[in-house]
This record gives sequence, structure tokens and C-alpha cells, in this order.
Amino acid sequence: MKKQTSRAVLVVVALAFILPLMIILLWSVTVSWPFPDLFPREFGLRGLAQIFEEGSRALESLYTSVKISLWVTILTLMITIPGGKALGIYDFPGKAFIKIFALAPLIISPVAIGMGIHSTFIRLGLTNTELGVVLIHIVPGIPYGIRIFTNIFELVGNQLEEQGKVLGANSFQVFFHITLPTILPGLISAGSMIFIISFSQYFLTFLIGGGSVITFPLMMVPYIQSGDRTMAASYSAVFIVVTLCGLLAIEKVLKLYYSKSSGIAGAFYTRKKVKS
Amino acid sequence: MFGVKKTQLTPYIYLLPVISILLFVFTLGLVMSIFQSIGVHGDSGFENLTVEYYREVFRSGGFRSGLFFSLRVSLISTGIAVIIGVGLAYLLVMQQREWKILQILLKLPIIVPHLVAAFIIFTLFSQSGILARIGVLLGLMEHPREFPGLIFDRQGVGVILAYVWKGTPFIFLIVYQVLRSIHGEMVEAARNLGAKGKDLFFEIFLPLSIPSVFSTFIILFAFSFGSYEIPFLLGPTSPRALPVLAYVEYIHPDWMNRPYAMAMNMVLAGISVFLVWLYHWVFKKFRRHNWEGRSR
Amino acid sequence: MSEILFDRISKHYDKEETIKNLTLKIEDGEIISLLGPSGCGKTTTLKILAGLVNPDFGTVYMDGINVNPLPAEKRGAVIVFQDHRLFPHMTVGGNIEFGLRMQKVPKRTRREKVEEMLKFMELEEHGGKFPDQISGGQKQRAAIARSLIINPKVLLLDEPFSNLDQRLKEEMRSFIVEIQKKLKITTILVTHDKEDALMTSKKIGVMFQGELKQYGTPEELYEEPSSIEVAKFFGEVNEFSIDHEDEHRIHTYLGAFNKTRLSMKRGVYYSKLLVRPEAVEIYYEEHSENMISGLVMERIYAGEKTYYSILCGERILKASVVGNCHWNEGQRVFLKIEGKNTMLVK
Amino acid sequence: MSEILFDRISKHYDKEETIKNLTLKIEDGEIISLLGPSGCGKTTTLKILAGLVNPDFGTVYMDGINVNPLPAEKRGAVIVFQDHRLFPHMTVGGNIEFGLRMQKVPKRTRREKVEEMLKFMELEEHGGKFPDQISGGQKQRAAIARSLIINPKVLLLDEPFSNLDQRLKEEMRSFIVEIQKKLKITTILVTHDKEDALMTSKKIGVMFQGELKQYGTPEELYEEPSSIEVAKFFGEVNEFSIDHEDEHRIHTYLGAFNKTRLSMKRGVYYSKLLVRPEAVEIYYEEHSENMISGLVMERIYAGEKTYYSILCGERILKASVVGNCHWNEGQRVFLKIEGKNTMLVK
Amino acid sequence: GGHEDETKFNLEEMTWEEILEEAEGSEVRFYGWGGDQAINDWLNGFLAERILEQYGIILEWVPMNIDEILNKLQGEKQGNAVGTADMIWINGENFYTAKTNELLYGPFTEVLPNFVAYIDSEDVEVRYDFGFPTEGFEAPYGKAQFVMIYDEAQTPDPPVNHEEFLTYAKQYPGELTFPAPPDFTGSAFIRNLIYDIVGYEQFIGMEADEEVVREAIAPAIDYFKELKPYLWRSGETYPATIAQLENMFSDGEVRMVMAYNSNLVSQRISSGIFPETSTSVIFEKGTIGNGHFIAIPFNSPNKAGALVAINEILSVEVQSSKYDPENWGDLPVLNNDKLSQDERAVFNSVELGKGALPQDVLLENRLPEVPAPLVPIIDRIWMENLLD
Ligand SMILES: Nc1ncnc2c1ncn2[C@@H]1O[C@H](COP(=O)(O)OP(=O)(O)OP(=O)(O)O)[C@@H](O)[C@H]1O
Ligand SMILES: Nc1ncnc2c1ncn2[C@@H]1O[C@H](COP(=O)(O)OP(=O)(O)OP(=O)(O)O)[C@@H](O)[C@H]1O
Ligand SMILES: [Mg+2]
Ligand SMILES: [Mg+2]
Repeated sequence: MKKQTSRAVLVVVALAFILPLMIILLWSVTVSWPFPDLFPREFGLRGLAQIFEEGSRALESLYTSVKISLWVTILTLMITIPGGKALGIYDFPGKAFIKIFALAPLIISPVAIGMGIHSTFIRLGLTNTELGVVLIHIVPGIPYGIRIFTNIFELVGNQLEEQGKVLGANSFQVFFHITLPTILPGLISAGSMIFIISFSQYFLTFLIGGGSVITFPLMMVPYIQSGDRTMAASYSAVFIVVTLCGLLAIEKVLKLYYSKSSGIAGAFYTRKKVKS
Repeated sequence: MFGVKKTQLTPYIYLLPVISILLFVFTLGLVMSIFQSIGVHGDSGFENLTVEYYREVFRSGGFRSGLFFSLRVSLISTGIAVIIGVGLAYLLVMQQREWKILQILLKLPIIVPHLVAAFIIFTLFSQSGILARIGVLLGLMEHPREFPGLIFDRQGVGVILAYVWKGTPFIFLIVYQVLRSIHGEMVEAARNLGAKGKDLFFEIFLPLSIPSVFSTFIILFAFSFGSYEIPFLLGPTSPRALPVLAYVEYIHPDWMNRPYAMAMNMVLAGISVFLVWLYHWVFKKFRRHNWEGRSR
Repeated sequence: MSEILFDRISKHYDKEETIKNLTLKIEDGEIISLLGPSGCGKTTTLKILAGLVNPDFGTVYMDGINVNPLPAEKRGAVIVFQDHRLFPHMTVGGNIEFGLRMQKVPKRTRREKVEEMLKFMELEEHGGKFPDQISGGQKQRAAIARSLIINPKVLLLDEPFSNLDQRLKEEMRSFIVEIQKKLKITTILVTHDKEDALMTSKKIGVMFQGELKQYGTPEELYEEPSSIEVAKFFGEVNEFSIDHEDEHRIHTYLGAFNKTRLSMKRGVYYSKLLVRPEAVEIYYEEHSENMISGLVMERIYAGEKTYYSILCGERILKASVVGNCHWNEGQRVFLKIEGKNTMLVK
Repeated sequence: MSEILFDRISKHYDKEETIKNLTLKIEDGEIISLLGPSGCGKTTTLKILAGLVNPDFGTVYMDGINVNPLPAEKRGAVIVFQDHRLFPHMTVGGNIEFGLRMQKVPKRTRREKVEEMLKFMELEEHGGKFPDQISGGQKQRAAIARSLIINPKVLLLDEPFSNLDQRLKEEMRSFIVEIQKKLKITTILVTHDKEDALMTSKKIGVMFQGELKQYGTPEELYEEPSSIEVAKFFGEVNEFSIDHEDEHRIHTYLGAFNKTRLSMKRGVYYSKLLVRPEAVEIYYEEHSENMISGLVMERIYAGEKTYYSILCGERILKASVVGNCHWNEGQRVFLKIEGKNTMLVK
Repeated sequence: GGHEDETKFNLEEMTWEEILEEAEGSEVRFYGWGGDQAINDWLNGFLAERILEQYGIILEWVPMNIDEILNKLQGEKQGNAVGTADMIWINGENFYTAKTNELLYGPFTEVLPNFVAYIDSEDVEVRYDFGFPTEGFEAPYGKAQFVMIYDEAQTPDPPVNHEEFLTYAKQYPGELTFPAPPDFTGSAFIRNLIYDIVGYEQFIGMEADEEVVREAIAPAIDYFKELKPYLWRSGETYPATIAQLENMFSDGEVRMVMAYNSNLVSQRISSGIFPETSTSVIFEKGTIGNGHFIAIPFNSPNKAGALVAINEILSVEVQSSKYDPENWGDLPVLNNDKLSQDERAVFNSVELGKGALPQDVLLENRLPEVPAPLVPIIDRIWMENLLD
């Protein structure tokens, strides 16, 4: 009986967090929804139609957004995997300091950093370019990457890599055939987190992108600020769905890639795979 | 001999890319912000070095009440998020099933940007929001003004609600992973030694998950303490949260206001760093006392 | 301090039956071993007794009382897990104190008992350390201390030695035997090491795939195994089919053996004769009747003894001789097997 | 298929010296064991040879060539680790194939070789399974297969048996001996189990705290240990101080022992006489001279043998007797120790 | 380096034809507030298509708040960088800041054929923006006038001066409010009430001195203090943005919303956001009107294109299309006297939507904005007195 109570509590509380999202879905197809109606009075597709109309700016910005976020994800992973490995496996002077330093962007808001670096970026010609936007997006993702990979390397160590080496794999082979697949779960969760952070960046994007780099949040935020709920909700709904798809895609692609890469014999023998 | 050098250098080589980016973008950005806040502009050099901006920031009453408001709202919202998040994680870990669906759904608030979260909270809790409408339906009220003013209120209830909504799933996910790894073995051992439901939670789950709860707390706290979107949209007209004050100064079209914005940002960052350090310190103390105390 | 009865217990996970109709009685104050290969259900049996796993069928009795409905914390059957499972966030002292704290024993009493237990376990100096600051043997002792302090009715040791190296293991083994003798706690020792089982226990149960194959004294199990599997579990055996038997003797192609009272049961039909390597004696000459001639195929020196593989007819016989004996490979030797050192199985 | 020479190798981690001036030569095609307590530097030694760890001083030669500058992947010295380290994301087949894939061997050849290796290792049915779906023994075999397939010059086995249960362990042990004989790969077996070392190797090295204490044949190590530590590593010993010696005999308080050629070296001053439990013979009566009278204090049955603790004067002597002997506790017995079964150490 | 010539683009030396030629096939980036779907659609649709058709110029509309745009320009100025914006939508205080900080290119209006043809360059609303001289650094884009919006079904007789407003507030306590400054609309509403209480004339040319302003608006501050307890949430707090107030109005939480766009109401009604019976009201003494403008940033990379695009925006077709509430509903800036008969007919044929006041009524009751520098001062004084 107690178990049932706790299950009920669990479900109710969880729903309390999930159900508010339905508001977004409802509003995105709502024309009018006055007080005290519990459900919209009139439905319409004004918002979604605008986003999905042919040649729409929204879709274009969506493409830019996905492109930038994927680059950010890849680059951030590329720098935080070795960083996390160094912190997770080796002992060396200055480790404690670097650990804290790498987490600093969590504590000091990237907004302040962005404001500070703006003039430097201008001088270097990085503003108004996708490269500049990608570069600035990397910063808030670093702490997550470093944290996750440090933990995972502390856990898995470098035993499998050593094994790979003695079996004749060179450093590249070891990295692609062994390191990456063994940290796959961390890769997915860090990748997702970095993608989310980059994909929802507004302030840093407009600051550094200066309007030449128009990402989806740049289109969405004015609507949210203007209070046009139908438009805001439509954009938000698309935003959420695309993010989810992005995350799923990251996960699926990585998993697929590594189930394939486990060797010809791996693939060859997989069909015999037995469920344990 | 070469080999020895190589092994000693390896970790630094691995760290080089990430540290370079951090130094180039993060540290440089921070230093530039500090420069701007003490009156050093692009071309003017160090001539008009001044702490006047800081002095003025501290002098203003809005700053002090804003600081207090920000601290209170961040602490309360993060605290609530931690309690609910840990509770949820505990309840889920005690179930036989994993409830993958529930886990996936609970991830959704994490991917919702803060602005959208503010929008959702507004639609739910404003005086004509969904809850008020349910109130009408139940015959508890008739007019919006009878519904308690949760949004724009002085206590920052709306802001807290939004942060709780965003933060709880984050805490939940991280703590759940930890708890699940604890679950099997340690719980069996503790039950076997006579621990029951409540004991399990307070003796095993909580202490073992404390480090990750703690670091998640810091992340969330620092985030809510430093961001402006939610308090700007859901907070009271006065007092204004600190990041909102800084933001308003920053977007002020007159460039002359920028040093104030930077000064406020630096004060914000300084306070964050200090609080994180303080919390860290207290946490360590607490841990030593609590755990070693039991050994005697 | 409790008599235990497993009464026709069954348990399955998923589709597989992990425990099959297990019936097992343990006398009050006795120490027994459960032996069996990995995955045969030993740990599960302990968990069922401790109340951490509920059986699908059957009843567990402690002192004649059905304890099926009792939750784990009320049974007083404490497991010391193989991987010790010390709580990493508590000191050694805190770990040992844990059970008492759960029972809401007053602080002062608790402290006294912990001190006493630390002394008893020779851990006085380590009470304030955390588990990751002490050695493997100390961890194991701390885990045992943590269980003993709450005066368990039954002590369940789940492979307590398997993570220790040889010397520590021997130390711990005699330590446990000692404690058990002193405190007279009903104890079940789970192991997959024959020596552990043979040297510590009053009785041994051998499990295979969820079934209790044989239950008896160490001597019974070693000398009168009920099946080849059980016999093999206690060491290598030479296996011979029985050709036929007459009143006094059993005939195999190796020759005839005297029937001994010890190993024969009336009305049972035996099909195999088993001989352990150490029961095979090797001589230069055929000095008595019933000796078998053979050719040394292989000699493996193992310090305390030397192993030989000897070709007799078409069969290879395994023999072991204490000390460093020098029958060489290729040498012709004569083997003698005493009837009383043989075993018969169905 | 390689001769190996460790030439005055030293290595320290942090402040501690893990390997101290190690010199060790292994003949081409030989199998040797490294024995020693936990943490003495066995694994480090293997890693130095394999190129995973760089020594601080000294040189490693393979076939006379200094391999210090060669990276791990070019040395052809393959370690099979204790915890097998199969790649969890690849099937057993994929794991075995790995080394060939790294060498860019064509697909068809690879597949053939893998099939062959799977058959050789009796893993045909498990090629498509993932490591977590097979048993411990199978994992160990897969790990060895994975190393053998790339024709290593040196095979380094780091405690390959310690995670296996008794039966599997024996199986694996003879399997490795067999392979080694067949393929004649220079092999180093690291273990902390005396039987493993004694039974498998041509030579054994015993390490303590980074130093190679003794290196020789199994017989040498078991019968002529260079120190008490080494002796103890191969089993319990009874230890006696030497009172004095005359021309033919050594006198201890237990009596006098004939000096034997085997165990004496000229000009060496010995201070202790060591006797292994199995060298102590027990009798009902004093039927010859030089026998010692004692009282049975404890009898522990261990199946194959029975252990006795016997009080002689003020000292407890350990003895072991093959089979289930029935000297009972409290009984008076007479002990005989042959001089040739004793050892002398400094 | 290579962009120097572009930024120092010299207008005097070019004929309009040369400018057209230069602009052809180029891309023009137009930055401005992007929170309104209708406006965005019009800009991305009608306007962009028209400019592409007529001149082969690609018009890229970039939604971004004006303060953010100015910030960006400030940053670019510090860094000496070529910009990305060619046109910005601007007025009032922001124009004041931009111009005084030399963020704008100009003067350029006299170059535009349509400016010369259709705009009365002597008109105060063209010459001044919030009392600050435009000096040809921005071209008129549209006109807005402040209105208050009520639901006729709820409020058949809406208040038309500050006394009536107070009475109305007392009658329905807690159901009236306005966004707190620095919200643009909320701040304008406060100024409207101030005008209604102390008159607008004294502010024209008033010194930007805090004491002077404080004294001038003292009666109005007293009025606000009297009003405060009857406002929504007793005036303890205010909505942060006009957007939130609009939502509250459409949800029926408050009885009034205001807009700095006289046609907003009809457009909101047709989107289904406001009730059908919504209507706009102005004070009997009039409400503040202002113009909004387009300027060219100092570092625009394509000034020729910007000029061509701005010129086109000043055409009859574009202005009338913009006037159509279906599209946007923004008041045109062309001088009626300068239009031909046919051209006037085009404007008259535009059908005003529900609830909107006709253009002539508005123009008759149009009051000028206070000088830009006064705006933040008034805001600050109001906040000091009415917020804690
Ligand atoms: N929670 C569980 N869910 C599913 N199957 C389980 C579970 N626990 C144990 N099993 C299965 O039950 C069988 C018996 O497990 P048990 O742990 O009792 O074996 P064991 O005899 O203790 O083996 P070992 O010597 O390896 O510890 C195994 O096949 C195991 O896979
Ligand atoms: N990477 C390392 N960093 C620091 N110390 C190390 C490292 N690797 C090994 N050591 C230390 O070197 C010593 C020898 O380690 P090694 O692994 O060679 O021992 P071992 O003989 O293999 O022991 P075991 O039987 O426990 O495997 C140990 O004290 C160990 O703590
Ligand atoms: Mg088990
Ligand atoms: Mg080792």
C-alpha cells in the first residue's frame, strides 16, 4: 500500500512538471482563449503556418541554428574529451586549479563574458560571423563537457586504451575504436547538454552574431517578448520538437556508428547477438 | 629519459585546446569586463582609472534591495528544486520499474529556454491564468483579482516557480543516476543491518548523493543568481533582481551607462564566486563533523 | 543462535528457475558451507533467508517460526557480502555503529559497544578512517564487525575470502572459525572454494543450478560424493565404469577392488568407480597383487606434491605424490589403488 | 619467439621506487612466472616490457635490440590483463578481430583467421555474443585468443586465473601450458599463486617490493629458497633456529639433522632450519631414533589432506598428512623429520 | 582596409541614377523591433518582394530590439568595424543617443526623390523627433499615436480625462494598470496623464534638469499617488511589458490596455486576440503622437541600397499598404497636400478596421512628445515616488 502511495506521489509530481508544456501546444494553435475558459475558444494555425510557409525565414534560421549547434557540439566535445581525460586519469601539478577553472563559466555568467569580449571579437573580425558565434557558444558548454568526461574517465580509466595499444593500435585507432565507444554514454549526455545550451543561446548570438547570423531563438525571442502568445507558442513548440529530434539524432547516430564500427566481425557476428 | 618527459607532459597537451579557448574567450572576456568597469575603454588606456562606478553601484538603494531579492529568490528556488528533485529521484529509484517514459518526459523542461519557461509560468499562474480558471470552474472565485498575485509580486513567487520548474528536472536527472548506482548494493546491505524506509533515505541515499546534489545546487544557484530573463519578465517592478538592473543598464542606449553595467556584472560574479566558496566551505565542515562524529 | 529450515523453497528470476525446491536444515549454533559453481544460486539462497528476496514458493523457518512475512530488518539474519559493501561515507566506526543506530540504541551504549567491537576485531586504530583508507583484510573484518555487533541470530558469509590474497585468506578463515566457535552463531558460509568449505564447516551443501545436490559432513562429501559432479567439485578424479560386481569385489578393467562397508549402500546400483589422484600409489615394482602397470606420460612439479599422468592400457590415470618424486616421463611404473580409497557413484 | 633481457631497470611513481634495478633474462620460447605479493611491481614489469610504461633507468632488449624507443603498438609484446579488458562494445568475434583490423589485414583473411581462432579456443558458438553475455572462463579465453591472433613475439599474462573459480582455473592453466608448448611463444605469467607458478613454468622469479629476490627453476625455489620470505611464499613452514652444527649434523632444539648435499652451500652461514608441514611424518610409536614426541592440539580435515597442529615442548608444529587420518585431538604422537626434506636459510 | 571606401560613400558626388545602379543586385539589411507577426510578415512579404521586383535589391529584415542594435553599433564603433546593418528603425530617445554618439550616417533625406516629392520637410514631426532635430539623419517611416483601448461591452463610457480615469479606477479597483517604465508604452501613458494634468506646453524646450522637471510634474505625481491604491495589485507592482498587459486585457484580467499604435486594436481584433467589442479612446485634450523613422548606421556596408530602399518606403504604394490594418495599420507620413488626386484616393480606399479611430480625429488631437532627454528623467522621478 505504501508503495502505491509513493508511486501516486511520483506520478502526480512528475505530471505537475510535464503538463505545463501542454500549454505551449494548445497556445500554438489558439486564436482566442479568454478568461475564464479552460480551453481555447477558437483554434487557428496562424503561427505554425508562418513558420512553415514556403521559403520562410523561420525555417532558414532553424537550419542556421542546427548547423551552428552541431558545430559547437562537435568542437566542444573535441576539446573537452581530451581535457576530461587529462583530469580524470592523470595526476599532475595544477590539476585542482584547472578543474575549478574549467567550471568557472558555470558560476560567472557568460553574459558578462560576452559583453567583455565583444570589442576584441570586433577587432579580430569575429563578430557577425558564424565562426564567432560558434566560438562564443563553446564557452558555456565547456563546464558540462569537462565535468562529464572527467567523471567518466575516472570511472573507466585507460585500461582499455592500454589494451588496444598492446594489440597494435596506434593513437588514432585507439581513440576512434576504443576511447570514443567506451565513453559513449558520457558522449551522448555531454553532447546533448552542449547542444541544448548552444541551441537556446539568444544573448550571445545576437551580441556576437550581430544580426548577420540569425538563429531560431533570434526569431523566437521577439515574439516571446511581444506577448503574441500564439506566435510565441508556435515558435516554442517548434523549438522544443527540433531540440528533441536533434538530441535523438545525436544519440542514434552515435550509437549506430559505434555498433557498426565494432569491427567487420563485430557487425558480422552481431546478427547472432543474444539478449542476456 | 625522453619517455619520462612525455608522460609528464601528456595531461597538459590534452588540456591545451580547452584551456586555450577558456583563456582566449572566457578569461579575456572577464578581464575586459573588469577593465570596462574601472573606466578603461578601448582606446583611452588606463588614464581614467576609477572605482567610482562601483561606489555608485553600492550607493544606490535599488542595488541593495535587488541584491537581497536575487539572493533570496535564487536560494529559495534552488532549495525547493533540490528537495523536489531529490524526492522524485528517490521515489523513482524505489520503484521496481525504471519508467523510461517518465524520465524522458521529465527531461523536457531542461530543453525549454528560460524565456519560454517564463511564458509558461505566466500562463499558468497569472491572475487570469489556468489555475485561476480552474478556480473559477470549481466555484472558488469569480474574478481574476481574487486569485493570489503570484506573478510580479514582491516576494518573487513567479520567479521562484519558473526556476523551480526549470531546475527540478535537472536535479532529478543527475541525482537519479547517482541513486540508481547506489541502489542495489548499499541498500541491500543497509536493510540487512536493520534500516527501514526513512533510514535508507537519510542514512544511505542522501549522504551518498550529497556530493552530486551539492554540485548541482551550485550550478543552479549560480545560474538563477546571474540571469535576467525570468526576473525581468516575472519579477516585481521593484525590487528589481540584480541581473535585471545590470541588463537594463547594459541595454541603455547611452554608452556612458556601460561601465555601470559592467561594474554590476562584476559584483554579481564576485558574489557568486564568494557564495560558492562559502557553501563549499560550510559543506566541508558539515561533512567532517557529521561523518567523523559518528566514528567515536 | 537459531535453528533454520528452508522448506521447499523455489525462486525464479525472469524465466529461469534460480532455486529449485530447496530443503535444508541447519542446527542451532552450527556452521555450514554452501558450495557450488558461479551462478548456482548460493547468494540468492542467503538473500532469501535474510529477507532481501522473497521466495516464489516454500517457507523459511527460524526456530520453528515462519519468517516469510517478516521484513529484512526484523529477521536478525545478517549477510556479510563478498564485496564487503562498507558505506563509503561513514568511517569504519560509523559503519560498525550503523546497525545499533538503526535500532535506536542510546548513544553511550553504542559507543561502548563499538569500542569493544573494534578492539575485538583488532581495528582500534582504524575506527576513524574511511573504508577507502584501509586494506582489504581490514575492510573484510570491518564488514564482519558491523554484522556481529547487532547480535545477529544468523550470520551469512557470502564468499568472504574471494577478494583476499592467499595469506589474508588463510588468516580470515581461521579467524572466522574462531569467532564462530566462541559466539556459537548459526553461520552459513558461501564459497566456491572446496578448501574453505572443508576446513571450516560442520556440514557442507553442494548446489548445482539451483538444486541442492548433497548435504552432509565434509568427510561424507569428500569420500562419499553422491555424484560425479560433486566429486569433481572437490578435486580431480579418475573415473572407471564398473564391469560387474560379485559378493566382495567390484570389477573394472583396471582390476578388482574390495567392497568396503564405508562406501556401499544396500540396494543401490552403482555404475562408476572414482579414484582421486592422491589415492593412486606409484611403485617401481609390482610388489603385491592387483597392481597396474603404466607408463609415465607427464610429470608436473607442484612443490608440495608432484602430479603424474600415467598411461594404463588406453586410459590416462592421474596420480599425485607428495614431495618431489622422480619418476620420469617415459618410465614404466606400477600403480596400486586401495579399495578403501575409492568411491562409488550411481 | 623472442629472447628478452631486462637490463638494470628502475622505475618510480611519485616518490616510491616501484622497480629497483631489475635484471632478468628470458630465453626464447620459454615460459616463466613472476610471483610476489600484491603491489610488488609485477604488473609494472610487464607494462615496461610492453611499452606502456617507460622505465626511469635501464634498457629492455628483445632479441638483443634495445626496444626502449619503440611505442607499445610496435613491440609485439601483448598483455592479457587479469580483468581481461575485452572491449565491451564489440562482440567476442570483433574483439578477436581487433588486432588484425588495426593492421589493416584484408577482410576475408581476417574473417578466416577469426573463425580459426574461435575454433581453436572452442568459442565457435560465442563469436557473436558480447563480453557481458559469456562466462568468466570464456572471457579469459577470448582475451587470450585476441592476443594470440596477432602472432605476438611475447605473451604477457597478468594474473589470468585470479578471477576464475577452481575448476575453470585448472582448465585454463593446462590450456595455457598446452598452447605455450605448441606455439613456443616466449611467455611471462604473473601470478600470486604458488601452484600456478610451480606447475606452469620453466623458471620462476619472486619479487618483493620491486626487487627480484630469487630467480630459478620451480624445484630450486621450493626446495632451496634463498630466504624465509621466499619459502613462506610457497606454503607454511615450521621455523627453527640452529643451535650449532658439527661436521655432519645440524642441531636444533628439535634434535639433530643430517646435513644433505642438496641444501648446503660452502662458506654460507645458515641461521634457520625450515620444515614444511608435509615433511613432518606422524607415527603412533617411536619406532626409530631422532623422533619427537608431541600432543595433537588441532585437527582440520581438508579432504585431500588433513592438517595437524602438534605441541612439541613449548612449540606448535604444523604437519599435514595426505588423506583422512585419524589422529585425534589430545592424542600423543611421534614425529619424524627427514633431513633431506628440510631447508636452510640465512 | 578595403571597406574604407564603402563606409565613406560619398553621396554628393553621385546622381540618383548612379545610386540606383550601385544598389542593383545588392543586399540591404534592415534592423528593427520584430515582435509583431503582422509587421514581420509585411516586411518579409510585401516590402521585400516589392523592393526586389523594382530594384533587384534583396531586403533582409532582421528582428532585433533597438537598444540591442545601438549597443552593437557602439561596439562596432569602438572596434572600428564595418557593420552589418544598413537601415535601422528608430526614434525618440534612441535617435537622440545614436545621433549624439555619431552612430548615424547622414544627412541623406534630401537625396531621396520621394522625400522631396511627398514629404513636407518643414513639418515639425519631420524636423523634430521627440523635440530633437532630425537634420536629415533619419527619414520618416510612419506615425503613431497613443490610444487607450477598452472593451465597449464592459466599458460603454470610457474615461476621457484624468479625473474620469481616477473615478473609473475607484469604481473598479484593481482592474486598471499600465506597464512600469522603462517600458516604452507605459512610460508614454504616464506622460499622457501628466500632459492631461499639467498641460504639455511647458515641456517644449524644457531644460533637462531634474529639479525643473520635478517641480513641473509635482501635481501629476500627487495624482498618481492618489490613483495608486486603486490600481491593479494596489499599485504595488506593474506588468513588466506592454505585451503582458495586452495578454491580461485579452484574458479579461484588466479593463484597459494602451497602445502607441492607433490601429493596433483592429489588428488584434482580427487576429482574435482582443474581444470584438474592443475600441480605442483618446483623451479629450488629446494624446501624444510621434513619428518613427529609418536611419542609416554610420558603418552601413551598403548605403546606396539603403537609400533606394528607404526611398521606396516613402512611395505611395508602400505607405498605403502599410496603412492597411490588414497589413500593419501604421499611419502614413506623406503630406496630403503633396499627393495627387489619385494618390489620395489610394489612401482613402484603405479600409480601417474595427475599433480604430479615423486618421483625422487622431491628427486633430495629436500632442507632441516631450524632448527626448526628459523622458528618462520623468521615468526616474515617477519610479522614485511610486515604487519603493
Ligand atoms: N536480480 C536478479 N535478476 C535476474 N536474475 C538474477 C538476479 N539475481 C540473480 N540472478 C540470477 O540467478 C542466478 C543465481 O544467482 P546467484 O547470485 O544466487 O548465484 P551465486 O551462486 O551466488 O553465484 P556467484 O558464485 O557467481 O556469486 C544467476 O543465473 C543470476 O544471473
Ligand atoms: N600509475 C601509477 N601511479 C602511481 N603508482 C603506481 C601506478 N601504477 C602502479 N603504482 C604503484 O606501484 C606499485 C606496484 O604496482 P603493480 O601494479 O606493478 O603491482 P603488482 O605487483 O602488479 O600488484 P598486484 O598483485 O596487486 O596486481 C604499487 O605500490 C602501486 O601502488
Ligand atoms: Mg554470489
Ligand atoms: Mg598487478
